[in-house]
Amino acid sequence: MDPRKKNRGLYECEITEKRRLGPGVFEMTLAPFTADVRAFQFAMVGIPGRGDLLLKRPLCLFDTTPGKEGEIKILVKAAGEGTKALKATPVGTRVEVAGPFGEPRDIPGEHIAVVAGGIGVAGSYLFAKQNAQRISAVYFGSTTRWDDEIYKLLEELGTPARIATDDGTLGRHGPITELLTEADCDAVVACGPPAMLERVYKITAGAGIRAYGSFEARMACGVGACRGCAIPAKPEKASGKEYLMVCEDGPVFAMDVIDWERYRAAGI
Amino acid sequence: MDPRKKNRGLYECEITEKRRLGPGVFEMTLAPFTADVRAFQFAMVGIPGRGDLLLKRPLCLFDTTPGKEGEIKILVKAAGEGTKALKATPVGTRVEVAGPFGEPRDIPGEHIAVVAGGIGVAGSYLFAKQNAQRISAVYFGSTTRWDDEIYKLLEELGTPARIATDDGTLGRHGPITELLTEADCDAVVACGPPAMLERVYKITAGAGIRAYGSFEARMACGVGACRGCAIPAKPEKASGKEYLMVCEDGPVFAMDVIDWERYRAAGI
Amino acid sequence: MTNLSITINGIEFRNPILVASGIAGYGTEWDGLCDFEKLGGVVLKGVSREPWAGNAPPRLAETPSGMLNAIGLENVGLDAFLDEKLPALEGLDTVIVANVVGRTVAEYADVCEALDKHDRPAALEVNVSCPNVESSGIAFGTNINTLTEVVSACRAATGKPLWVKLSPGVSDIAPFAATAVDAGADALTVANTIPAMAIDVESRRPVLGNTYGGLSGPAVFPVALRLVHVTAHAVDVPIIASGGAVGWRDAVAFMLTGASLVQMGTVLFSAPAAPEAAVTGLAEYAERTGFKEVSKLVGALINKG
Amino acid sequence: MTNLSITINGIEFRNPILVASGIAGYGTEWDGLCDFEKLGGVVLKGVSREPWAGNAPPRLAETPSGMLNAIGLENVGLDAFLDEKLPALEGLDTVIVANVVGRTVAEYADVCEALDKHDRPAALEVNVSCPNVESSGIAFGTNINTLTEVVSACRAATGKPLWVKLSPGVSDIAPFAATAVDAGADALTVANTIPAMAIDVESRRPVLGNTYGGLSGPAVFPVALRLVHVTAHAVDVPIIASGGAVGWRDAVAFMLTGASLVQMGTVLFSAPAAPEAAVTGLAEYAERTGFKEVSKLVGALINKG
Ligand SMILES: Cc1cc2nc3c(=O)[nH]c(=O)nc-3n(C[C@H](O)[C@H](O)[C@H](O)COP(=O)(O)OP(=O)(O)OC[C@H]3O[C@@H](n4cnc5c(N)ncnc54)[C@H](O)[C@@H]3O)c2cc1C
Ligand SMILES: Cc1cc2nc3c(=O)[nH]c(=O)nc-3n(C[C@H](O)[C@H](O)[C@H](O)COP(=O)(O)OP(=O)(O)OC[C@H]3O[C@@H](n4cnc5c(N)ncnc54)[C@H](O)[C@@H]3O)c2cc1C
Ligand SMILES: Cc1cc2nc3c(=O)[nH]c(=O)nc-3n(C[C@H](O)[C@H](O)[C@H](O)COP(=O)(O)O)c2cc1C
Ligand SMILES: Cc1cc2nc3c(=O)[nH]c(=O)nc-3n(C[C@H](O)[C@H](O)[C@H](O)COP(=O)(O)O)c2cc1C
Ligand code: FES
Ligand code: FES
Repeated sequence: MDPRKKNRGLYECEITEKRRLGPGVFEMTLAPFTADVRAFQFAMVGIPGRGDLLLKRPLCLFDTTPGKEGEIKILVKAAGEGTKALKATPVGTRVEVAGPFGEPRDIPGEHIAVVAGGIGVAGSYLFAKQNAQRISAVYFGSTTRWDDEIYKLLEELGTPARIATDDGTLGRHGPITELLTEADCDAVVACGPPAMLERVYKITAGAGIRAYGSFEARMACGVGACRGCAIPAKPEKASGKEYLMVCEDGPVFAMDVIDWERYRAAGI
Repeated sequence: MDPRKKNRGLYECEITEKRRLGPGVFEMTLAPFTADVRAFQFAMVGIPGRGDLLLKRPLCLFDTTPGKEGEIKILVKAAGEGTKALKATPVGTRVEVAGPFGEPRDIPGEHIAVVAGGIGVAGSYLFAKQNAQRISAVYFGSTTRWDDEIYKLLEELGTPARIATDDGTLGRHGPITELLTEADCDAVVACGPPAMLERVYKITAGAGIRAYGSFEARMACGVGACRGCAIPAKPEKASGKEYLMVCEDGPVFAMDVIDWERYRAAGI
Repeated sequence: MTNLSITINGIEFRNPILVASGIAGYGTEWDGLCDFEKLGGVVLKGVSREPWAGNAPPRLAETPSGMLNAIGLENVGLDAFLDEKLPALEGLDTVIVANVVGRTVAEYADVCEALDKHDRPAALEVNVSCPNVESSGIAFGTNINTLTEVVSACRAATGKPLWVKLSPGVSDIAPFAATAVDAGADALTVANTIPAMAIDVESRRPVLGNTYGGLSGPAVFPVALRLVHVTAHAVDVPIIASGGAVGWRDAVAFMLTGASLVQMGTVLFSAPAAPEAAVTGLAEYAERTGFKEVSKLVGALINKG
Repeated sequence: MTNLSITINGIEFRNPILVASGIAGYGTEWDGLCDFEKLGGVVLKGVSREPWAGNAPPRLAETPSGMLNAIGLENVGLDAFLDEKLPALEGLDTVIVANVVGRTVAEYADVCEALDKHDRPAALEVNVSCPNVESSGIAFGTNINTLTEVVSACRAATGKPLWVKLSPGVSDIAPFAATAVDAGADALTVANTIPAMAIDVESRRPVLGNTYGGLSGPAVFPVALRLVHVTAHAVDVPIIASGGAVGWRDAVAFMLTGASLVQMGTVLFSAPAAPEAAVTGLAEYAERTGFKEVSKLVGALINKG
């Protein structure tokens, strides 16, 4: 068996802690989860007690304590039915979690700008933590100010943090990508909404900076079996493939591999 | 509008209390519920948070405090998926309840024996309470001994209580219907499993005693609209009807109205 | 304020939400729980020429996000319907649609003819999913010839708007829709319940007395939505959607796909207040998205790509 | 100890639980999460003569107790399937069934012929729900003539056991079942996903890139159960059930109704351990109810009345 597959598993986790970190955003600690986790990997998390919501939800591994007493933290934004139900689930409830999934991709570069848009911080945080020495700065933008705890967490990373909010309630007033134009870096890793990713792609492509993005897609299996999480690729940059699978080939892709036009049309 | 229909309504109740009364059996207090309730009437209780379980469950109104500050108590046996989910629902949860439904039938008689088999006590209790002067005795049988509280509740009714358990852990060892053969009464009202009801019918028919039973059927509406809760009747005793509706015409029927053969075949 | 009213076949509905046939009984059973005067209208329980006793119990089974029913179209029959049931609705300020069932073409036609003379039903909805006793019990609506016969006969029997409620269990609904319209349907209800079954593994028997039943509820919504989409492309008459709608989102989806009216059925059992809430939610959606008239939502789906 | 094994078409399955096509990829993707060696077997992702890229995303949508997929049968094509995918399963001790798809009768036949030469697939399952490009895109399996053609061609191309996976969206599945058997099917898989649709009311667009998708999951179980019941009465070949099974109770129900094998699909997404748990539950049920061999459960339904 492929060694990466040996690392993954099916866990019957308990929700051991829950706290708010921002508007509609909460952090959940799940244990036991004993596997090693690499940045931008994700787990498929079931919605407990909801027989009508079949599919597990893909959620980044925000933080991790591996090993025997292992636990993971996830950051969830109450978006639709499932994440809202998860938000309402009390501590102590058991949740089925499968993972970690996703290709643990190495990002080359010595001065990497990490860009997080809103809930995108869920994936970016662990990358910054695991690669602190190579991070030039963490850029975190959100529509409005989040709770103090999240900014404290970012500060504790020991890398410079740049903050923006769309409504100006904290940091620069406006999109976080505006700060990026001033960035001094040799690579960018971005995690956030599609429009932000595309903006990052345009800025970096213009400046000749290598850019990577963590992409989202609706998933069923998370393991490359169902072919549900397709994202349109430029075949000439993707070994001839029209589609890549976010769960298997991603979720992080070099941004120039994506066929942005077909991606936008899909309205994922 | 029919005055009975004026009394009923749709309530967004809170579970204010929950306690165990027997093996797999718990009592739940729901408020507010302001309507008047007559014995053997029932409510349709939704299963909160379970989008996959559509139908409300018909449950007898075990006890009631009507009026402005009104509440109801229901006695639930964790039988299938829905009642098990209800059992797991914590105090404080909101539950949609519709009712009270069912024909508030008058039982003629001055020495009425009330027979409750297992969870059948949920319906019998209120009848005994509301008609204490006319009750010769309450007969309560169960497979095994329930918790002390239930026997205390029966004792507090002030009517004689006769107890049996199938396994002999309390009272007479064997089916409760054996005690009934010694009963001194002019009418019997029974609530319990189909086999018990049929046994009561045979005993009373032989002795020339008027017998009534509270019957169960799968329900969707509870109000006579869907025609789902049909029970086979003897047309000559039921104004020519082949079926009666448990929700609208019952749930209490004179036992000689039932077509016992077709009822048994249905395996309700 | 959004204009919620919809007019089809010359009938004005105050809003597009109706209660489906078989759910609302004869219109009075839900009194005190669901206020039909807040809705566009109510389709009454199917009525046959003679009274029908219905199927042996059990008649209901719950399934994941759905339910099965095998009521067997129990109903009081035409005489009691005309003499007792319709008069009881005299004061009810909402559009009443009668639903017609039969075992033979003649039975359907007789019921239509009798209802035609009564002024209350604004339209007649013909349920063609009944088993045809003259043709080995196959549903009228799953065969092009019997569908033509029954719709033509009903058309000849009434001048009232004629809705034909199609069966979902066909390979391609488009030719059935076209056939019904050619035979005189003024509108199509899409669709009835999907044939299905449940088994009790402990008794090793079918749950339903009738073995088979019809699946309804949210489980079937995605199937009904596609059928509405296909039908809307196949015919030009108004479409009335039925199948699994539980709230305003489903109602909007049905309308965008091409339905002028949306019937809600099974959801009344889980939430009798749902149809009224759907009206409110629909109004809010239209307001928010700039539709001054909900009628403009009909068919306003933007195609992919 | 109950004997869980089932033999059909001369193939012995250690138990009746299989993973359905399209769920298990090419057999290795679920490694570490779902142990196929505990199951009767695995049906691999449908394979076509040339590689297929699949449909534009989104390809998935969740629905009440169900899901839609419009993957578009993305697959690596015959060459890679033979050269890379099948060899990777060499050490996997479970029955492997290949699933065959095509756009023309010739494509189907070519794939069957090539797979016939490979010793690993114990049987070939033909998915006849693919759109027929030579006949305006209608699925092969919803027309008696094209069904006959495709099954006959596959039959001529292989000596391996041939399973035909029927489409559920037909008025009456019985004649389709009989047709497939007459054309050479050794067993029938009943059934594929049900055509359906989802809409995003905020964007006013269909959710799926392909507009329509196939409904699967517990929502469709009651429909599949009835189709198995109807098919079991229509033909004498073994039946493999597919549609919404999530646990042992559903597996037992399918078997009582007439299925020899039960495929589980969508449930792997919610609970990858479900198929294995179903095997355990099935064994317990058989033990408890006195069935020494689960094969005796097949068709052991007691009729009503
Ligand atoms: C690799 C990856 C990592 C992610 N990490 C996080 C994270 O750490 N924190 C977080 O809050 N969110 C994260 N998301 C997004 C999260 O998965 C969706 O917000 C969530 O699935 C929505 O589910 P719902 O029940 O609230 O919405 P619903 O709309 O009810 O969901 C219906 C279906 O669509 C899917 N879906 C809906 N929106 C999305 C979306 N944006 N992306 C993927 N699937 C979607 C759901 O999973 C479900 O199957 C991630 C997505 C991916 C692909
Ligand atoms: C008038 C009336 C009064 C009742 N009073 C009580 C009571 O006070 N306490 C109590 O514990 N039980 C009572 N019951 C029985 C109770 O309704 C069922 O036990 C319950 O509905 C089972 O639901 P479930 O989800 O546990 O089972 P499931 O088998 O999962 O239910 C599936 C479906 O079948 C229906 N169903 C299953 N068994 C029964 C049954 N025996 N009777 C009616 N419907 C059934 C359910 O309501 C549901 O729609 C009463 C039934 C009726 C008709
Ligand atoms: C209990 C019940 C009884 C029904 N009776 C009828 C009927 O008499 N005539 C008819 O045309 N449809 C009947 N139907 C079908 C409904 O009108 C509706 O088309 C179907 O249930 C799908 O919609 P829903 O999912 O909103 O319930 C009945 C449905 C149920 C659940
Ligand atoms: C994501 C997905 C992909 C599928 N791909 C195929 C396929 O390639 N060939 C096929 O015959 N069936 C395919 N199916 C249908 C399943 O094999 C199965 O018949 C169907 O999902 C119903 O069963 P279920 O409810 O257990 O999933 C697919 C289903 C899903 C959900
Ligand atoms: S989610 Fe199944 S292939 Fe990616
Ligand atoms: S439950 Fe609907 S008629 Fe009794």
